[in-house]
Amino acid sequence: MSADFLYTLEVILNGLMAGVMYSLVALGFVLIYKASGIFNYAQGVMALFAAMTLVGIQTGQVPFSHLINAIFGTEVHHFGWTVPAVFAIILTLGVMILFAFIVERYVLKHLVNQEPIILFMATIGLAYFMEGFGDLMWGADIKTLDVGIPSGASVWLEDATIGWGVEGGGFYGFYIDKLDMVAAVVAIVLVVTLTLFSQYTTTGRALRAVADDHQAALSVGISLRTIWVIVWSIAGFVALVAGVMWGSKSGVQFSLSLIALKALPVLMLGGFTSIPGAIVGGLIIGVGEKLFEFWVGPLIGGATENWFAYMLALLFLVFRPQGLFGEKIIERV
Amino acid sequence: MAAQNATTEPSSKAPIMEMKNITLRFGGVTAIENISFDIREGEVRAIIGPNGAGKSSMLNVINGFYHPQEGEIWFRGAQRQSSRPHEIAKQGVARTFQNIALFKGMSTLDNIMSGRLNKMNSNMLAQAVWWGPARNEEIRHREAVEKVIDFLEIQHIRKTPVGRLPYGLQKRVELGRALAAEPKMLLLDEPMAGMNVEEKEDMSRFILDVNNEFGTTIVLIEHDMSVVMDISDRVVVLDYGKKIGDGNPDEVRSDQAVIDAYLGVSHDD
Amino acid sequence: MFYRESGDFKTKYVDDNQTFPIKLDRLGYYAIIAIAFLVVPFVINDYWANAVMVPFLILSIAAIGLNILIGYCGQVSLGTGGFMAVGAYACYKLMTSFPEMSIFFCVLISGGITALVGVLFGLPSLRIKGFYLAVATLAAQFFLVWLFNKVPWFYNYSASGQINAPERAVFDFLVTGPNATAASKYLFCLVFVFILAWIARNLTRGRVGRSWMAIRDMDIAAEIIGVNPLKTKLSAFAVSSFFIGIAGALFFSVYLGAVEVGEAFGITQSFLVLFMVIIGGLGSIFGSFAGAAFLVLMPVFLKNVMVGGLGWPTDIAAHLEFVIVGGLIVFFLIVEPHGLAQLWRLAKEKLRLWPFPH
Amino acid sequence: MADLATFPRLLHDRAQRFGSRPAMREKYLGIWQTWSWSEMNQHVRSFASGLAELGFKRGDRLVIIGDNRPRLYWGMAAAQCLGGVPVPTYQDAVASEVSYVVEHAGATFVLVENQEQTDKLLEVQEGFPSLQHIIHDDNRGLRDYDSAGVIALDKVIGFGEEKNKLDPNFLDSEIAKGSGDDAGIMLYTSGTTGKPKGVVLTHDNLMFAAKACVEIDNLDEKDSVLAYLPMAWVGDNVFSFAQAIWCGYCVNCPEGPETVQADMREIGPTYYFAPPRVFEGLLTNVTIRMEDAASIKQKLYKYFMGIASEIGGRLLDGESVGAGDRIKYWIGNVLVYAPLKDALGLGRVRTAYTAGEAIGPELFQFYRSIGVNLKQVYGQTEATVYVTVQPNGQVRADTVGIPVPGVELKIDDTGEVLYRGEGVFHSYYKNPESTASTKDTEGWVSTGDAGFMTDDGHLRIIDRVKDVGKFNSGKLFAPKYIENKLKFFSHVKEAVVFGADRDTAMAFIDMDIEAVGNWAERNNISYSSFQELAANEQVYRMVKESIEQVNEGLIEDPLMSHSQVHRFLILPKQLDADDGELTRTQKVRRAHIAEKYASLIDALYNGDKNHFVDLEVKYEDGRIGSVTGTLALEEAQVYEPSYTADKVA
Repeated sequence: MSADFLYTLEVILNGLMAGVMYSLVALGFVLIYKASGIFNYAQGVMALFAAMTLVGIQTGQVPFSHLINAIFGTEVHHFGWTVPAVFAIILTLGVMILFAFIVERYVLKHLVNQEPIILFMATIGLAYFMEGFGDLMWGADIKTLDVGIPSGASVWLEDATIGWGVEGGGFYGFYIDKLDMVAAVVAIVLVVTLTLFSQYTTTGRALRAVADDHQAALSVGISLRTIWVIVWSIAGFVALVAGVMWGSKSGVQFSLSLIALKALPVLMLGGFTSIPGAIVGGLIIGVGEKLFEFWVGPLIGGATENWFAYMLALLFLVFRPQGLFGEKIIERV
Repeated sequence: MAAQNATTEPSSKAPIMEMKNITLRFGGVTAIENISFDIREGEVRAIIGPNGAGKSSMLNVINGFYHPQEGEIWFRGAQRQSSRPHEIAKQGVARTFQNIALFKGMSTLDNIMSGRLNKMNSNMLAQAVWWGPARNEEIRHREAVEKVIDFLEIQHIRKTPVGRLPYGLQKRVELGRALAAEPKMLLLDEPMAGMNVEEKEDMSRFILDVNNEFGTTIVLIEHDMSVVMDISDRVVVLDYGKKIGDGNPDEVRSDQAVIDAYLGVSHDD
Repeated sequence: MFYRESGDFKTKYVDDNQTFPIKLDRLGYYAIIAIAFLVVPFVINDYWANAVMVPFLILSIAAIGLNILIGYCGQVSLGTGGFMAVGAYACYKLMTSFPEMSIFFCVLISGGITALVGVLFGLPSLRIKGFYLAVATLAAQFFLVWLFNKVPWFYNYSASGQINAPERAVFDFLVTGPNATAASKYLFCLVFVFILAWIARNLTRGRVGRSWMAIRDMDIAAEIIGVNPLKTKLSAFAVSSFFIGIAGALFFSVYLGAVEVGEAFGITQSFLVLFMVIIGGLGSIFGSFAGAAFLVLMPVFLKNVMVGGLGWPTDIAAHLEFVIVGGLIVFFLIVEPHGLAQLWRLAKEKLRLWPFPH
Repeated sequence: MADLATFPRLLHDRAQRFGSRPAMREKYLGIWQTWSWSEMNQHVRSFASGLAELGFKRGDRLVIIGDNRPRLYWGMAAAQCLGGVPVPTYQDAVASEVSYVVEHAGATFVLVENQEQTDKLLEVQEGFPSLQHIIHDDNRGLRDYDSAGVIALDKVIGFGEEKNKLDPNFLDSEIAKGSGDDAGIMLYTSGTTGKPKGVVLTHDNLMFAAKACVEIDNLDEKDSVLAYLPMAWVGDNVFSFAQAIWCGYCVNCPEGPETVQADMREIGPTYYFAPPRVFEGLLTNVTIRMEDAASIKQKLYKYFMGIASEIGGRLLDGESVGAGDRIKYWIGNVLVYAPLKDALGLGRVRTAYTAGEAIGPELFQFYRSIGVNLKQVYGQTEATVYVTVQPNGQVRADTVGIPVPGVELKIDDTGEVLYRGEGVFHSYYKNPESTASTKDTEGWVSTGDAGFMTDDGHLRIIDRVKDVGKFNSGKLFAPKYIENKLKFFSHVKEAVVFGADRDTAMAFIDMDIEAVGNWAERNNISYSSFQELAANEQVYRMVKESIEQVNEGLIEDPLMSHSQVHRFLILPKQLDADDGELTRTQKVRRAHIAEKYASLIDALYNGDKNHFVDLEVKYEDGRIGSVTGTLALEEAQVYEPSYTADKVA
């Protein structure tokens, strides 16, 4: 096989891996949108916040230490202990669930029946709030997150594929980060779990009922507020997973919240309500932007990942406004 | 049928619209199947039929919102090419909607003013400067709209946001918006749905007044049979997307197919 | 309470149609205009101009522009930063390519160029609606910022990749560059604000405005009553972008002087203007001003209190600012989704009804 | 046309003098359409010639039916131009009532407002074919009417324009034929008893009334009024027509009956007149709305209204008030009185009159205290409104002022008030007997009211002569006096007090459904009908308290202390003109009520605790229903006059 082809293949593989990450974030969006019609812009910040909290708990950071120091003139920063990863993750999950409760209690409850755009704006406000809050709580410095997920190039894969290239063609086997592979597996497990959950549990069915028709769901005795707490908790969990993956990969920092933005074109492609759409959309975007950067990027100055996904989604939508998995829209009067 | 109708005034006039063999499908579903009928200038033409008979789809075909796969539509002597709804509005077709489709963020006055949008044409620059052509145009149309407001007796809610109005008044404002366009043909989709007897009487009076005062041709869908029989000149009856009756109210009332469709010959066989 | 409306009746539609039909409002408006033009220029200093008035005026223009698109025409855009960048770079290119051209026209033409770009990115709005459109406008945001970053022609191949505003004067008063005085910068922006706000009001009160609002409130019904969706949506994109482009041009040339595109016109800027519109009130020109004032003044106030007053580190103040802005947005949306403009309307209504409660 | 003895001539003169100043406005199509004096004159002239073209001759009567519309007023002037007599008639009169007027007046021409009135007149025409021309102002819905004689006003005016072009001197010569003692207008008095009588007023009569205002209140062309009371009422003729032409002030016609309040606020008239019930309605409205206000606002309102009642009236009368009080009043004015007046549309009023009925003193003082210069005028149709009037600075709640210049007063042995002077009517049309019995050979007109002159020359009216009765004890019984006190309470719409030839006074209360309904809503009291609410125990308690308050007030006045209300009931239905219980001008028809509800009155006097009733009710559309049920009859506490104790001591 020629090196060019293999390089391309490698780019595609890396794109698929990145796409899985996008899908992870997009999944959180879809869950909340389906159950409550809210386009949750804060999903990315939730991932950042989850990752920050995880690091903070793991390393025994004192919450709000900067603020406390500024007000009382103290010098606190760490408790001096560390928490094992598993416990830290569970604790963080607890924090995210608490967060879901707070959001329902103080925000969503008051915004029932508002127009979607208002709800969307509220989640942007929420995102700002969480971002500032997270920074206040744990500090804005870049943190490393290590929960024991292997990282670095997969030697096994390199070894296995090195022979594919033409001898002397400069191909040393596929370079794929182990972390990405773990992420892919985690994402697949997550999707399967969520699908099973929504198909085979009462709560899951309730979620779907709410998604179809709020009134109907209410009339069979499902409390909308409970549903919202559950859905935001799940979204918090998905955010945590995404946060762990992204955080392990590139450190816990502000830019992590921007992955939410990357998830948006994924949603446009896949549709706001479709779980498979989120997965497939994520993969298409991941592969597409890597390939574009690989082929076209060098010609036009690079860094095309910043916008390619959006343009792709935009063009796609112009020709198929209902998205990949949406049904054709029949307008009624 | 024609002989019977010959004495009544509207039928002596030429058709303003002819629907010829219209068929409309959504995917695999046929909403309207091979329907033909005409609408004469100046008449009140009712379209009736059970739920799902294709009445609203028919109105949507008439005003260009749906494009039938087969058939011809002739309007004012010319065959209509595939047109967008806003172009058809300009040709003199206005309508109201089954579920009120007012502009919720605007006042009664602005809603009715918007009915005249397709008669206004001052350009962007003139609009930006306002003084001069744009303002004059606005005032000219305001006068026309005020006459509609006066006609419908809704002076007291002129500046009220329509969202705050009770249902009956919203229906009236919607009629006002359609009237403001000074249509040749007015389509009314269940103008009296959800109204009490008194409101229905008012609405019937307005419809007849419009027909009488401005000579507007009226096509209406309505479920209240007593209203339909009272105010319409001719009635076309649809069922399951097919035409099962056509004629003046008395003929339709005594038509066996129509009676079957209405009096519970079961459809679920 | 202060309104006396008896005897203030209208005998002509022109009077009934005016922007401030109530006499007291009219007088208030004249008073504000008089103070803004005749008093403020003589008392303004550099701090007030740079920290408060100039950004307030410029962002008001941007907010009005975005409000036209979202509040009047119902098309959500998250690309404001990108369009401001178009205005800024257009202005830079015009200023450097045609040094003789009056800065006034540079800014104006920049608005025109942005309008064209806006129309281009508005085209998808014919097929895409709601959130999908909102997300689609992010394409403009990211693409445009990337473009100005990566194509050296736009920044005249400068080494830093930054653009710097050369000195330009209006009637011998410098309005751009480091030596411009507070008063001249303020007045230059004020003139634009005054004219553009007036145009915005004119456009929203007549045919065009009603078409926009019809599309916003119910696009299908609008089309059926004869509104051409293509023309209407694109005109909203054009006008909105024109305003935002001018704001971008002023933001660069008068306010910042030097610009690095990702920093000045990034997604944060888009959101900032969006917040102004939301907090101020959708579909209200007054609201655009109120929102701009609120979001310009609040950080200044917080900074003065926390950094100046309490002596906290600036980064904590910045984080707290995020918390407060975010919290306020949520608070506003819960308490009054129609923003400061609606609060103002309600207060006015109360005053007019005084002493009656309703 | 040298002398200005008739209104057409006066109008012509005003058209020259005031030219482009506004003569009339009408809220139509959303704005106040305005006609100047010269435009109005032109329209009147065209209209008049058009009428002549249709065959309208000197002495013909033009019946006018409709809401206050400029063109209907022009119709009055147009008829006068030709020496004809306009006969404005109540717009809500049913066909049979209109039919009586048309037949009695022998009218061949009718000017109506719209389709509704046209239909009514077509019905009349069937029974009275000599009615030949029905001219309608509004064309709506009338396009297809092919009945003979139905014609649009536009057409008539068109004929007139044509005629004036061909024969420019015709109209001037017609106008020149008129003289001051020609009949200028004919008004049918609603008549609390019997068939309506057509009161013929001459141009001279109207001129007298027109001039009266200028002398008393210095009205001029800069003033404005709202024409909202029925055109058939003499007051409206004087205020919206005669005085307007004389002074040249602007007459404003509201958009419709339901927008009067809003239109009043917009126009902000400077000269205002209303019967007491309108003032009462306004106050009720104020009270209801203030009850929903936040408690701070309510306290503020109460505090400043207290100050107003102490100081406001005195300020208005030009009495000396201390600086501290002036400041308090000034603050109150900024915070409460001025906004309140503005909201009611009374903000610019220089002079307001109440007439037609006695006004409750509390009600009267309320308006004066917030700075509305409300004054009483006493008069009647037969006097062309003016008998006595209160000059500025001599305004009291319990008297109706001094005789208008040109009017003499006397009180006869029975206590009845008589007057004579320039305003005295010509005659009752086709009814010499009634004319003779009302107006004696010397020109004295009996008013039917009992009253006396106070020491300072003011007239004080007690009641209708026939209503003023005596208790069995021989003491004076003046029901209206008590009723007016009761009506001051917002939840009492009307009260009917009985006591003539009895030992004590008893009352029927007609509950104000708007006020009580609002109260019920705020107190979570549910009710399904008027009747159910009227029977509510809490409502009874509320009314009882009010009556007791009135009783307590009555003991202050030695002449009245024996008139305290002992027992009362709340009527299960509203008093209604359609049921004959009120006149068309909403006055209580006492005799009729006494007859209709005789069993209830007996029950009150018998001391029954409750009583079964079955009442017939006529609905607006003519259907007849009934109200049945058992009514509770309640006691009210009666107080011992304190002065008796003093005297004894």
